[in-house]
Amino acid sequence: MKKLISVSEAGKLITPNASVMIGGFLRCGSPYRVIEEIIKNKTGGLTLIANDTSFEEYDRGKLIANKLVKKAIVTHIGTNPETGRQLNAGEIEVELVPMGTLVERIRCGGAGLGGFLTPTGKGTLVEEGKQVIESNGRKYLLEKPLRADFAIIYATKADKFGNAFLDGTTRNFNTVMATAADTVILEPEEISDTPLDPAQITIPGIFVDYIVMQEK
Amino acid sequence: MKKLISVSEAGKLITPNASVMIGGFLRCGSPYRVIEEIIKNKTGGLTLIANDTSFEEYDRGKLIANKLVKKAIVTHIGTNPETGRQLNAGEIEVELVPMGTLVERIRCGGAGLGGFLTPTGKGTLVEEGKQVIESNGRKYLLEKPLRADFAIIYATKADKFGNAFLDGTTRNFNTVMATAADTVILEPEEISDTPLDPAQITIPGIFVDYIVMQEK
Amino acid sequence: MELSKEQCREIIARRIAKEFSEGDVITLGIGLPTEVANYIPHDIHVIFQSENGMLGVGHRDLAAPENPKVTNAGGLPVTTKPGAVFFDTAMSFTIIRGGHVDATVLGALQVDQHGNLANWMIPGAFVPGMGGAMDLVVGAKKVIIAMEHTNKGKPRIVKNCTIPLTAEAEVDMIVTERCVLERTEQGLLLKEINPMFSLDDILRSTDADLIIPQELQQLAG
Amino acid sequence: MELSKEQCREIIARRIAKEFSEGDVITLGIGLPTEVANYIPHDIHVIFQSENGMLGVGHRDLAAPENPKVTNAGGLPVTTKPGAVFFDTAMSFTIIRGGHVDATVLGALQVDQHGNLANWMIPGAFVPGMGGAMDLVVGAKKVIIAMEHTNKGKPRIVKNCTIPLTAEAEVDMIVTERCVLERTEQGLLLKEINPMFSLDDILRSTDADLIIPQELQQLAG
Repeated sequence: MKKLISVSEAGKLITPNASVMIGGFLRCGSPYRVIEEIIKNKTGGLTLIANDTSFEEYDRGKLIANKLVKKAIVTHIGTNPETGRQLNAGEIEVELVPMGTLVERIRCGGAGLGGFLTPTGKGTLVEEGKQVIESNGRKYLLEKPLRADFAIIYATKADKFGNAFLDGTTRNFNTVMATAADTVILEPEEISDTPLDPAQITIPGIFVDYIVMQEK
Repeated sequence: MKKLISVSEAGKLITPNASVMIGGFLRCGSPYRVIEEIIKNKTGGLTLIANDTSFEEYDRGKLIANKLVKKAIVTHIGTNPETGRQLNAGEIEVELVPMGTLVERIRCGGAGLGGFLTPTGKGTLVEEGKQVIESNGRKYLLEKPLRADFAIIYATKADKFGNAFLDGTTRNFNTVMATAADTVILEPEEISDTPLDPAQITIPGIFVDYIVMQEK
Repeated sequence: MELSKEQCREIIARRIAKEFSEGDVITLGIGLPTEVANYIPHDIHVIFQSENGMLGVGHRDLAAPENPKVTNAGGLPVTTKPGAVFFDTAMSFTIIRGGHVDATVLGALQVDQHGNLANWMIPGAFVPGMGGAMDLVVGAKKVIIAMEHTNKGKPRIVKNCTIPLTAEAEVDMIVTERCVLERTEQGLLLKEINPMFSLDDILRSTDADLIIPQELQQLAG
Repeated sequence: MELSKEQCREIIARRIAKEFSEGDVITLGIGLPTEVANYIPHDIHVIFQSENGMLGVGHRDLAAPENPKVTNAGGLPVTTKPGAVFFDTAMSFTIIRGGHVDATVLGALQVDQHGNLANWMIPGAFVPGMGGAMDLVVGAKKVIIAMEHTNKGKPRIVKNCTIPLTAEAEVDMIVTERCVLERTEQGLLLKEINPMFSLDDILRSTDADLIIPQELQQLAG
């Protein structure tokens, strides 16, 4: 059985200056309850790893609006004008990564691999500072694995073993992030008293360290 | 809608000297009906890519017993004594690959990546002829992607879009192989008239070229 | 000849919608490319892929809850078509980069005669990020650019891109309100021309070298 | 002192079964390592991983059909424990190589004092293949070797492996019917000794340099 904790306990786990992966694609499949606690605790200096910085008034986008993020490693910041403003003002560092490369770097970090060769970004600014390796007559960029101190993961439904089912397009980055952080916090919408069907699990519970209890 | 074909038509698709990925882990999740046709047609000179050469009297193991395999790229041949006998007699070539590396090479081939860095095999015979690349202070082998002309894939249940559900431990190599061959033939136990639930699909139908009809 | 922005977009979207065959897997970029979906002939069944993690994207779902579980890459709620599949973003880019997408339609800032594409950043301006565009352009079997022919009169189809690239030599086709260009081994071929424009109009508003065939086809729409 | 093969195996399996903590994820190799599962204390809940693609492996399933859908890595039908999960082999090795397995128990042909392991081939003999062993040894947080102390009197614990390696410097612990050895920065530490054997018995049947502590603990069983 995994450790069931309150959202307030979950928020306290996150330490200042930590790197934090947060699942979600814009608002879809985005955890938000632990984020509210981080904001309440004013836990700052964070490195945010996510698909995007969402919107100013939602989920991880609020971390930006509350100036708790020192650096964002993302594919897109266009939907959150505050990220752009802080970037212009030199208040935040932003590393833009192609989406397929970002998700693969995280998978790589979770899968114990040392890197991968991708054709994406070849001949573009993304190539800068990277090793170019030829394989079977085609040139590829060597991209490195990405891991984090924490991952905050959304689930539609979880059981007490931490096994999680994610419906619709909520899976997005949640699945790979669950494998690539030292401490993984699952934020399910619903917790089932009975185990989920073994053939219908999106994220195996062994990746999960803590399950955030449902709101009363 | 995918092309529904008879098992006899499916067998005829496989050409002599082709490379063929066949799903399954020993007997579990192993397609066998198309294989019977390949044997009937005596389609030989094949390169078999699979987890193992199964057993002499079952599924892909029979391809070996019928001397239709020129080369096997597998992780294990111990359960099929005929593979060992042909190897000793110089009648077959066997490339042994660590399991995690084999499945990742196939995924890599299906995912348009040029290779990956793995710590597996470092300092062993598996290292021979491979580039060693240092990344974040650790040494890794550069492993290359693997693709095939054909993949023969097991499914527990499929719909007419080619979407497939694989129950229990039948998923094994079937999922990645479906992404990494020029022509993918799905051999489901059951074909559903209604579409499968979008959240419970193991292999998306877009990877599938042909669905083998059920036996009468 | 003056066309409104809406007219331009419709001409472009209608034309691109004719490029697809039964069963094609297609990923559309946001903005103008999204509109292509509205003009696909009813007898052709294509499968729309959404990079966040879905195949079989249907229409905008107007009955969706406030925080929907099924969205497109723009975050908007969508319906699912029969045969739809959900997966994670890693699988989504296995599909995209692995060559399992038959065609992608994307906008552009500049395209050059070598097939180079620039559509993600203008130096000095705010850069929202490349999202999945770099992977899409590299991975899709056919890359179709949907854009207005010029940027307020300034050519966008050029000899060599002058702003940072999204990908090298990956563009296969360019569709504007004025013409259809196809990239061939010899260079950019002028395939079709909108009869509202003269050949001279096209040449004056294009910086790239074009191959002009003997007989020009009329832009299909 | 003569122990039967069965007695040796039981001593080894019983001892290794004491190494685990509540919630540990464990992958057992085939053969002797599999027997460890029979001796896990009833108050400790561990999760067995099977490299073909399963977490929560239960017992041998004697009621399974001829061609079962739930098998272990040896192809034998097994039951599932509550909380079990099925996945593909790619995910299985994400788990294994990614360091998500707390411990693996494997057999060996030779282990040396540097933690090098040889368990997949003897030159000149038939080589069945490494299966998942190379990934397991590199990926698992703790690598425990379960083997009889000697091969018909010939030492298996040596200064330097003389047959091809499975992995370099990955072994953490060796459990035989005679003793328990732990790999430390200083070398192989003799942690526990089976009182049926003398220290001299151990030293004579071991080729590696051993660190002998002042007080030897008795092999737990």
